[in-house]
Amino acid sequence: MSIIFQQSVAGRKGVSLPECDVPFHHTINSKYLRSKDPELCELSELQVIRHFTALSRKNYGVDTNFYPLGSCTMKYNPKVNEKIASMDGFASLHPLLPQLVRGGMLTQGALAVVFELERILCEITGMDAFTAHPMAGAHGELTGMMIIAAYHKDKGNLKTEVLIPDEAHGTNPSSASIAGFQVTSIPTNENGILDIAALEAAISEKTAAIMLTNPNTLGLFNPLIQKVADIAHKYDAQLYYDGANLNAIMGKFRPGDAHFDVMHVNLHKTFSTPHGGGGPGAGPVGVKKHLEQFLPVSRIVKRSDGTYALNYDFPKSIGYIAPFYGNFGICLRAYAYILTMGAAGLTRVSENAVLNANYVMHSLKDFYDVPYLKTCMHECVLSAKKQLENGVHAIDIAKSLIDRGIHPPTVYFPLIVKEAMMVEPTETESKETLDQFIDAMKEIALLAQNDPQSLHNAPISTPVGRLD
Amino acid sequence: MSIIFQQSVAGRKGVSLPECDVPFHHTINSKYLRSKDPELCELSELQVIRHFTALSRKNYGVDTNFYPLGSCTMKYNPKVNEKIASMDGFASLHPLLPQLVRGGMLTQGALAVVFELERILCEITGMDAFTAHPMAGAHGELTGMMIIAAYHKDKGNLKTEVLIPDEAHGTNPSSASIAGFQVTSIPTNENGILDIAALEAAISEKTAAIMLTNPNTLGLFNPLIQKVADIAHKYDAQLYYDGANLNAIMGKFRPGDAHFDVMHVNLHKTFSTPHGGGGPGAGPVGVKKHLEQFLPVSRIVKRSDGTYALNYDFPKSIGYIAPFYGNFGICLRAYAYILTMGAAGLTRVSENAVLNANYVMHSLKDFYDVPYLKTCMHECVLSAKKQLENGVHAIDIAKSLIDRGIHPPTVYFPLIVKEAMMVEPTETESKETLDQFIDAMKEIALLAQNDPQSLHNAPISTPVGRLD
Amino acid sequence: MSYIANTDQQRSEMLKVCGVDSIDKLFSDIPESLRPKSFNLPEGKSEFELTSYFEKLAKKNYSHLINFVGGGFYDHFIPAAIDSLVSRSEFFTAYTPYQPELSQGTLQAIYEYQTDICRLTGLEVSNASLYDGGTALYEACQMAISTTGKRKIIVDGGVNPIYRKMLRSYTANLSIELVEIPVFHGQSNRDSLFSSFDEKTAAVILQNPNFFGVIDDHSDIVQKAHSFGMLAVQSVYPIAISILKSPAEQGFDIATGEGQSLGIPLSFGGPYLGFMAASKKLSRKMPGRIVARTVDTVGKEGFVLSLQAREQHIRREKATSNICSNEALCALRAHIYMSLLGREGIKQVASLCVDKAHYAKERIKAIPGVKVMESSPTFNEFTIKLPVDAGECVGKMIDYGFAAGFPLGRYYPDMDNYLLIAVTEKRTKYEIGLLAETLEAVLCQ
Amino acid sequence: MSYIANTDQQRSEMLKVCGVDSIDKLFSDIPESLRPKSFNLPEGKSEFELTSYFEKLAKKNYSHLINFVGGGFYDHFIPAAIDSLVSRSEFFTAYTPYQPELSQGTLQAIYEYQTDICRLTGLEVSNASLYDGGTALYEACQMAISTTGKRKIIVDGGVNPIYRKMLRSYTANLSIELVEIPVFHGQSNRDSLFSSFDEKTAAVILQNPNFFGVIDDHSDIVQKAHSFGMLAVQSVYPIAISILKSPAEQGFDIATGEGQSLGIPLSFGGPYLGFMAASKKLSRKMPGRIVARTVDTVGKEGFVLSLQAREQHIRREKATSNICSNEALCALRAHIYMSLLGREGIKQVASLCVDKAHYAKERIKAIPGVKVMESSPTFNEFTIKLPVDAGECVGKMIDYGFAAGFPLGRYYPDMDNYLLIAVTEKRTKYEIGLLAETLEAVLCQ
Ligand SMILES: Cc1ncc(COP(=O)(O)O)c(C=O)c1O
Ligand SMILES: Cc1ncc(COP(=O)(O)O)c(C=O)c1O
Repeated sequence: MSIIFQQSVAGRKGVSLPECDVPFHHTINSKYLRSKDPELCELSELQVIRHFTALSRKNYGVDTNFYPLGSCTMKYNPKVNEKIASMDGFASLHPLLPQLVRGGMLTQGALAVVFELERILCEITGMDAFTAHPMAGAHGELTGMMIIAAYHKDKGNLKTEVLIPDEAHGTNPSSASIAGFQVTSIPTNENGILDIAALEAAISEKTAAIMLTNPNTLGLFNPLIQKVADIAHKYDAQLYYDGANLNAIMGKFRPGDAHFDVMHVNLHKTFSTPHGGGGPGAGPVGVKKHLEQFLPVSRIVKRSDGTYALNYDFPKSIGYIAPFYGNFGICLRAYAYILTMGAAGLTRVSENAVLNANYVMHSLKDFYDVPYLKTCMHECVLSAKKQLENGVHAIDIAKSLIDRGIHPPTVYFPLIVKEAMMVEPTETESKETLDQFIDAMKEIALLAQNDPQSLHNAPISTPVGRLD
Repeated sequence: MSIIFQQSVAGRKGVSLPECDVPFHHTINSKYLRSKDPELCELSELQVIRHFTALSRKNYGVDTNFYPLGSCTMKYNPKVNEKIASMDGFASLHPLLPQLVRGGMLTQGALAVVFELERILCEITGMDAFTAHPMAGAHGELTGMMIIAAYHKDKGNLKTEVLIPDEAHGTNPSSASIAGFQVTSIPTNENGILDIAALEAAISEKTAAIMLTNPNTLGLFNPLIQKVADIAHKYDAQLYYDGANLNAIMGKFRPGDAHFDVMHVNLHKTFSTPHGGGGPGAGPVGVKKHLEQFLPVSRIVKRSDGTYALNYDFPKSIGYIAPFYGNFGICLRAYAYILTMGAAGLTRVSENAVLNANYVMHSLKDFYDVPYLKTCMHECVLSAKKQLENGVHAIDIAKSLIDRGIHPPTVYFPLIVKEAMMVEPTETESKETLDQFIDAMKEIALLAQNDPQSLHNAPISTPVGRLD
Repeated sequence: MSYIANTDQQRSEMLKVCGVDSIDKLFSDIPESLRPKSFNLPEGKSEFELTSYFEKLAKKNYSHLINFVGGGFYDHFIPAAIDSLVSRSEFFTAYTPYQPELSQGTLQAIYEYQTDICRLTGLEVSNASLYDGGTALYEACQMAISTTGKRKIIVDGGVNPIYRKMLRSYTANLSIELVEIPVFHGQSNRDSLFSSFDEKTAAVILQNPNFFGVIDDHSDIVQKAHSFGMLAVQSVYPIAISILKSPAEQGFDIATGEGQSLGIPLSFGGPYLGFMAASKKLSRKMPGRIVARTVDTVGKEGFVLSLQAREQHIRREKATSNICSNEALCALRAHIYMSLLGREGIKQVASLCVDKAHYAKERIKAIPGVKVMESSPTFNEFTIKLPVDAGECVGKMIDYGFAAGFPLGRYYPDMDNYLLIAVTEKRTKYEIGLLAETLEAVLCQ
Repeated sequence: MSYIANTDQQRSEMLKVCGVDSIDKLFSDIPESLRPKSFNLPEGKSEFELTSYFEKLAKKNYSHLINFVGGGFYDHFIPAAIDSLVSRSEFFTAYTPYQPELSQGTLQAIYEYQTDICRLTGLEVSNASLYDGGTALYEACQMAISTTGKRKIIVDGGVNPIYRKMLRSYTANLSIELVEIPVFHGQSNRDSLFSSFDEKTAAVILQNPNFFGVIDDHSDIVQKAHSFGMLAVQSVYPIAISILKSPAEQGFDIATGEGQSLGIPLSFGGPYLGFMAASKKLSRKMPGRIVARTVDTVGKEGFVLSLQAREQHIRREKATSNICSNEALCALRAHIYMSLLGREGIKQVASLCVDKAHYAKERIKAIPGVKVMESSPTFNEFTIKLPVDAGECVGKMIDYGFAAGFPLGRYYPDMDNYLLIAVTEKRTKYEIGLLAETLEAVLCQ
C-alpha cells in the first residue's frame, strides 16, 4: 500500500470550509510567514477514507479476535462507553471553563465524573485520595515518585534510591530514574516472588521507595507483601504499587489494606478503555492520607451543597503535572465501566480473569515449560525452553499464532524468564476462544518437534512477512 | 466462518437490561403464550462484535475501492450525512407526533426537511410537485403507475397497457404489471435508442403510459425525447421517467422540461445515500400539475406563517403508500447532500460523471467491443464479445477484476447486449483510480487471449471461490 | 464541495483521450431547446455550515418528550453495539450482493437474519426484507391471491389502520375485494369473520397484538379459514411474539410485521423493516431476495442470492414482486439486535414491557373519570376512555413534557375519547407515575 | 453486566482442568488478613440506565456557550470523516504495535503522522506522540540537558503559563535551574533573554504564537542561543505554523506543541496530543516511540518501531524517557485531519482564523473604555484591557451565552483587567458582532 503522500495530487482538498463571512482581510507581515507551504498531502475525502479504511484492515484489535498480550489486559472495550464519551456535553467542553469566575457552574457534570471516579478508585484500592491527572501508567509512576520525593523533602529525609524487583516492567526503573532517584534491582527468588532476604540486605536509610506490582509480572501473588511493607516502613521508605495488574485482584485484595503508600491504576487496562493502538490511556494515582497534601493540583472537591469545585490551595502540592484534569475522555469511559460493573461485577471480573489464566496454564503445562508452576493470577508466564531445543524461539511461536488468526502473547518479558511468553486472557474471553488458543499452541508445540522450519517461516498470512 | 447460531452457548447474553422497577408483575394467561422460546442465539457482547466485525471484513464497499457497478451510481457517501442522520432530534423522533393535536409544532425541523427536499427535487427535475413517500426506486415506479391509473380512472380513460423499451431495468415492467397493466416491450434501434417507428406502431388508445429512462440503460441520451413525449401525449398516455440515471444530467436536462409527466429519483444513487448492502433507499416521485391531486397522502404544506403542516385533504389522492413520510432518514441525508452541493456542485457532478465514463470507454474501446460507440453519458456498456471467441465470458472478466482488488461492473445487463459489462465510474473517482481499472481491464483482455484458463479460475483472493 | 477528485489538469488530459475539447461537447446529444429552464438551488454549504444548519433543525423537533405513543412503532432501547457495527463501511457502503465472493459479509448476515425471523415466527422460509410492515402485509395479500387464484381478502379491524389504508391504496385498481370486519370490544369478532369467509376468499389478515394492544389466540380463525381453502396471514410485533404464541403455533401460513422495534431508530417514520416468513410450500411465491447456503467450486461453504427466477431482474413483468432495493441495513440492525439480546434478553424486554404497561394501567385506572378497557388481555399497549376528547387532552399534556399516547379518534371516528397508551422497557416507574399524576391534573383543569 | 462470556457450567469444567473445586481456591495466596476491609460501590447499571445517567450529567455541562476561550486549546471544526475512521475498531481496540505484522495499519499511519509533523515544523525527526504539549516541552528540556550536559533552562514569559507551571513541577527535585524571562509589551524581551544566556545554559524555550496570541520571528534569539552552545526549543500552535515561519526556518533544534487543534475534541482537557520534532542529530535523544520503514524477509516494505534501545522497556533506568503508552489514537486523528485539510485546507483554516480574529479586534476596539493591545502582531487570539476586572466581566457574560475569553489575571497577577480572546474559523460574523454588542452592554451595567 502506498504512503499517503504518494497519492497526493496538487489542487485537491478533502474537506470544504466556510467562505470568510467577515468584511475584513488581515495580511500578516511577510517577515513572520513561512517561505514554503508544509507539504501536507492533497487528496479527496474519498481517497482519505479509502486510505485509512485500508490501513485499518491491516491491523488487529480486540474486536478481531483473541488478544492475550500479557501485562496489557486486552479485555473487551464496551461500545456504550464510546457513545458516552462522544456526547457533546463532554466532548465539546473547554477545559478552561471551570477556571472562569462563576465558571464552576458551567461544568458540574464533568467535575462530578472526575470526583466520583477518584472516590470510587479509593474504594476499589483502599487508598485515601486519588488524582486523575496522570495520562498513562508510566506517567502515574512518575507522579508517584514526585510525590514521594516531595514527602521526603518535606520531612527533611535524604533519600536517593528506589528498590525495584528485577522482574519489574521497564517503566518502573525508568520513572524512578527520571524522578531523580538511583535504581537498585532486587532479585526474584526461585518461587517467582521477591527475595525478601535480598530486599533486607539492599534497603537502607537512603531508600526512598520500593516499587512493586502484586501480582508481579510473572502473574504471581506475593503472600508476604505485609512483610515487605513492614521492611519498607521501618526505613520510612514509601511502598509504591504499580496497578497494571489490578485486573487480578478486585474485590479480593486492596493495596491500601496492605499498607502501600502510593499507587497508580491503568484505566486502559483494568477499566476497559480502548488502547487506541498505543494510547491514550490514563494512570490515576492514589495515596494514603499522609501523602494527600502532595498530590498535584488542581483537585476537585465536593462542597456541602453538593456542588463540585476546583481547589488549587495545596501549598505542599507537587504542582501541575498535566495541563488540566487528566485524560478526561478516558476517565469518563472508565467511570462508565465501573458503574456498569458495580462491586459484584468487578469481583466477578477478577475471578474470571484468574480462572481463565489458570485454565490456559494447566491446559498447556504439558506442552510448554512453565517456569513457576503454581496457581497464577490473571496471567501466566510460559517459556519456549523445550522448543528451543529444536531451535524454535518464542518469537517463532508468536508468529505462528498469527497465522492461526490469534494475536501472540507478550514475548521476551519478563526479562528474567528465558524465551518468555506471557499470556493474559482476560475475563471477557469465552472458554471456546481459550480452547482455540490452546489448540493452536498445542499444534505449534507439535510442529516445533516435527517441522520447526515451518515455524521459522511464519507469518505467511499477513500483509508483510517478518520485518527487520 | 461459522454461522452465528453455532456459536451460541446456553445462558449467555450480550446486553444488560434494567431491573424491573415497578412493583407489579403481570402474568399473561398461558393460552396466549408460546410453548417454546424462539431459538435466538446466546452470545456475549464481545462475541457479537467479533462475529459482525469479521463478517464486515468479508464485504466490499465504496470505502474499500472502485465500485463501477453500472446503473447503481456507487459514489462516495459523505460521512457528515451519517452524523446528521444520527442527531437525536431526528433519529429519536416518533412519526405519530405531528398527527397529535398541537403536534405539528413538535416536528417542525423534520417537516421542513421533507418539504424542502421535495421543493428542491422539483427544481432539479423540472417537475411541479414531489412526494418523498416511496421507499425505493421500484416503489417509486409503482407509486407513479398507481398515480397514472388514478388519473386515467378519474378521466374515464380505459387504459390497460404500458409500453417499455426492451433495454429497461426489470423493475419497470414489473412495477407496471403489479399496478395492473399489461406490458408491451418496444425495441431499441441500432443506435442504442428507442425505435420511434416501433413505438408509433405499438401505441394506441389503450396505452396508459410509456416508461423510460434517459439516458437509457445503455448510457445513451435519446435526443428525440421530445418526439416521444408528443407521441405519448397524442394518446393521453403519460410519460414516466425512471430517474435511476439522473446522475448524468443534473443542470443539463430536466425531465419536466421535456414534458415527462411522472418520474422517480433514487436518492440512494444520485444523491449519495449509502446503499447499505441492498437498502434502505428512497424513491421520491415527482409529477406535473395535472397529476398533483393524485399524489399519496399525507402531504406537507408550508403555511403563510412559515410553519409546516401535514395535509391529508386530497380526495383524489391514491392514499397511503407508506406508513408515514417515506424513508425519512434517507431523505435527510439526501437533503444534506444537495445543500452541500448547490446548483453549481450538482452540475459539476454530472459533468464529471459523464467525463469519467467517456474516459473509461475511450481507454478500453480497442480492447473490448463497444456495441454503441458514441459519446455516452454517466456509464458505458462494453461487451465481452471479442473475449468470448476465446471462451472468456463477462463473468470471467468480472471475477478476474475481483482478484485485482476492484469491484466488477454490472454484468449481463442490459439484457439486449450480449455479454454486457456496464461500467458506471461516478464523479467521485479520481483519474488515478480509473487508470487502475483500465489497466486491470487491459491486462485481463490480454490474458483472455493468452491464458483464458487463468480467468476461469478467478476469483482466488476471496474468502470463497465462485459459488453455485 | 462536490466530493470530486479530479483537478482541471486531469480533466483536460481525460478530454484529450475522449477526443473532445470540452465537457460541454459530451452533452451535445441534449438539444439546446431542452436545456434547463431554471436551476436555482441554495448555494453549496461547507461541512461546518451544514452541520450547524441541521443542528438547528434537529433542535426544532421534540424528540425528548416522555413518550407513551406507540401505534405499532415503539421507543425501545437500542444497544450502542448496533450502531458501532452497522457503521462498518464494508456493510453500509456496499450495494446489493450481486458479486457473492465480495459480499459474504452481507450474505451471511442476511441468511442469519432470515433464520432469526423463521425462529421467531416458527415458519420455514423468510426473505432479505421488505420496505416496511405495511407493504409486507400487502405482499402477503398478493401471495395469497396468486396462490389461491381468488381475489377477496378479509381484514380484521384490529389490523393497524395505517396498514389497512395502505392495503386500500395498493388494491384500489386491481379488482381485489377488501372486506374489513370491525372488532368487538377490541377483539377479533369471530362471528362476523366466520360469516365473511367463503370459497371465493383468498385470505384473512389478522394482527397480534392488535392495534388496541390486545393479544389473542387466532388458532380458531385460522382453522376456519383453512377449511375454506383460504390462507391465513398474521401481522405481528416481533418483541411480543418472543413470548406470545407464534404465528406457526396458531397455524398461520404467512407472518409479516414491522421490524422497527428490533433496534431500529424511530427516525420519523423510516427507514424501517418489513419482515415476512411463510410456510415452505409458499417459498416460490415469496417476494424479494432470499439468501441461501451453497458451496464454491472446491466445496467450500458460502452464501448466495437464490430463487432469483422469482425476481424482477430476471422475470420482469412476471415477477412475484417489483421490489429491488430493500431494507438490508435495517435487517442487519435487527439481526444484531436479536443476537445481542438473544433468547433470554428478548423475553426480558417483553416481560419488562408487560409489567410496566400493566403498572401504568393500574395507575391510570385509579384516576377518577378514566376507564381502562379491560375486557381483553394486552401486551405493552392498552386503550383507555377519557371523560373528554383524547386529542385535546394529549394536546394539553405536551406542555407538561409528555407524548401521552395516541388518540384513537384519528382513525376510529366513534372513539374520540379513547387513548392508546404504549409503555416500553425505557419508561421508568417514575415516568409512569408522573404520567398518571399529570393526566389526573389535566383532566381536572 | 460484567461482559463475561463464560457460564457456570463452563467455569466448573475449567476449574476441573485447574485441579481445584472453587474459584476461591485460586486466590488462596492472598492472606485472609489482607482481604478487602470494604468494597462498597454503587450497584451495577444496565446499559440503558448508564446512558440515561450520563445524558443527564452531560447536560449539566455548558458546552454550547459561544466560545471565545482559547489559551492554547481551541474550538476548531472537526470533519465527520475523522470520527468515522478512528472508530474502526482495528485501530482503536489494538495495543501498541508490538507485533508489526499485525499492526501495519497503526504503524504506517504513525509513520505518516511523523512525516506530517516534520513537514509542518520543517525539522527532520519526529515521534509517535507524547502525552500533551506540556509534557512534550518538558521532554524537550530533558533532551537539551542530556545533549548539552548543562542544567539551566531559560523560559520565555510568553510560554503558556500552564506549561511553565508543569516545567516547575517536573524539575522541582532535579537540580535544574529554570529562569523565566517576563515578556515586554506581550513580546519576548530580547534584552533580558540575551543577558540571561550563558555557557551554563542548556536551552531557551519560546512559544509562537505566545500565550498573548502574539506572533514573532525568533531567529535572532535562536542565533544568540546557539552562540552559547545552547539548544533552542519552540512550542508551536500547529494551525498557525501552517502559515507562520516554521521552527526550522528560525533555526530551532526542537519544536513541540499541543496537537489538540488538529481534529481532537476539547473533551474537558484530554486526551490531547503532545507532538515533537527535532533535528536529525538529536534523534537518539528523542523520547517515546519512533516508527520507521523497513523490509521483510523477502524485501517487501513495511513499518516497525525503531531505535527501541532508547526506550524504557529495553533500557530501563537509562532510557531517554519513561513514556510507554502515548496518545496514538490522537496522533491518528491529527494525521487524518491534516490529510483531509491538506496543504491548502490548513492554510485556509489559518487564514479564516486570522481574518475573523482581526475583525473581532476591530469590533471590540470600537467599544468605549476597551483597549486592544496592538503593539505586536497576532494570529487568532489577542489581548484586550477592560475598564473593569476581566474575570467579573466574563462571569457576567456567561448569562448572555458567552464564554467571552480567558481573564489573564488568573495567571498574571498584575493583569486583572486583561482578557484574552480567541477566535476560530467556527465563529461567525454574527457571533462576533453579538460578542461586541454584549460586551459593550455588560460594561455599561
Ligand atoms: C506492569 C506494567 N507497569 C507499567 C506499565 C506502563 O503503563 P503505561 O503504558 O500506561 O504507561 C505497563 C504497561 O504495559 C505494565 O505492564
Ligand atoms: C434503471 C433502474 N431503474 C430502477 C431501479 C430500481 O431502483 P431500486 O433498487 O431503488 O428499487 C434500478 C436499480 O438498480 C435501476 O438501475
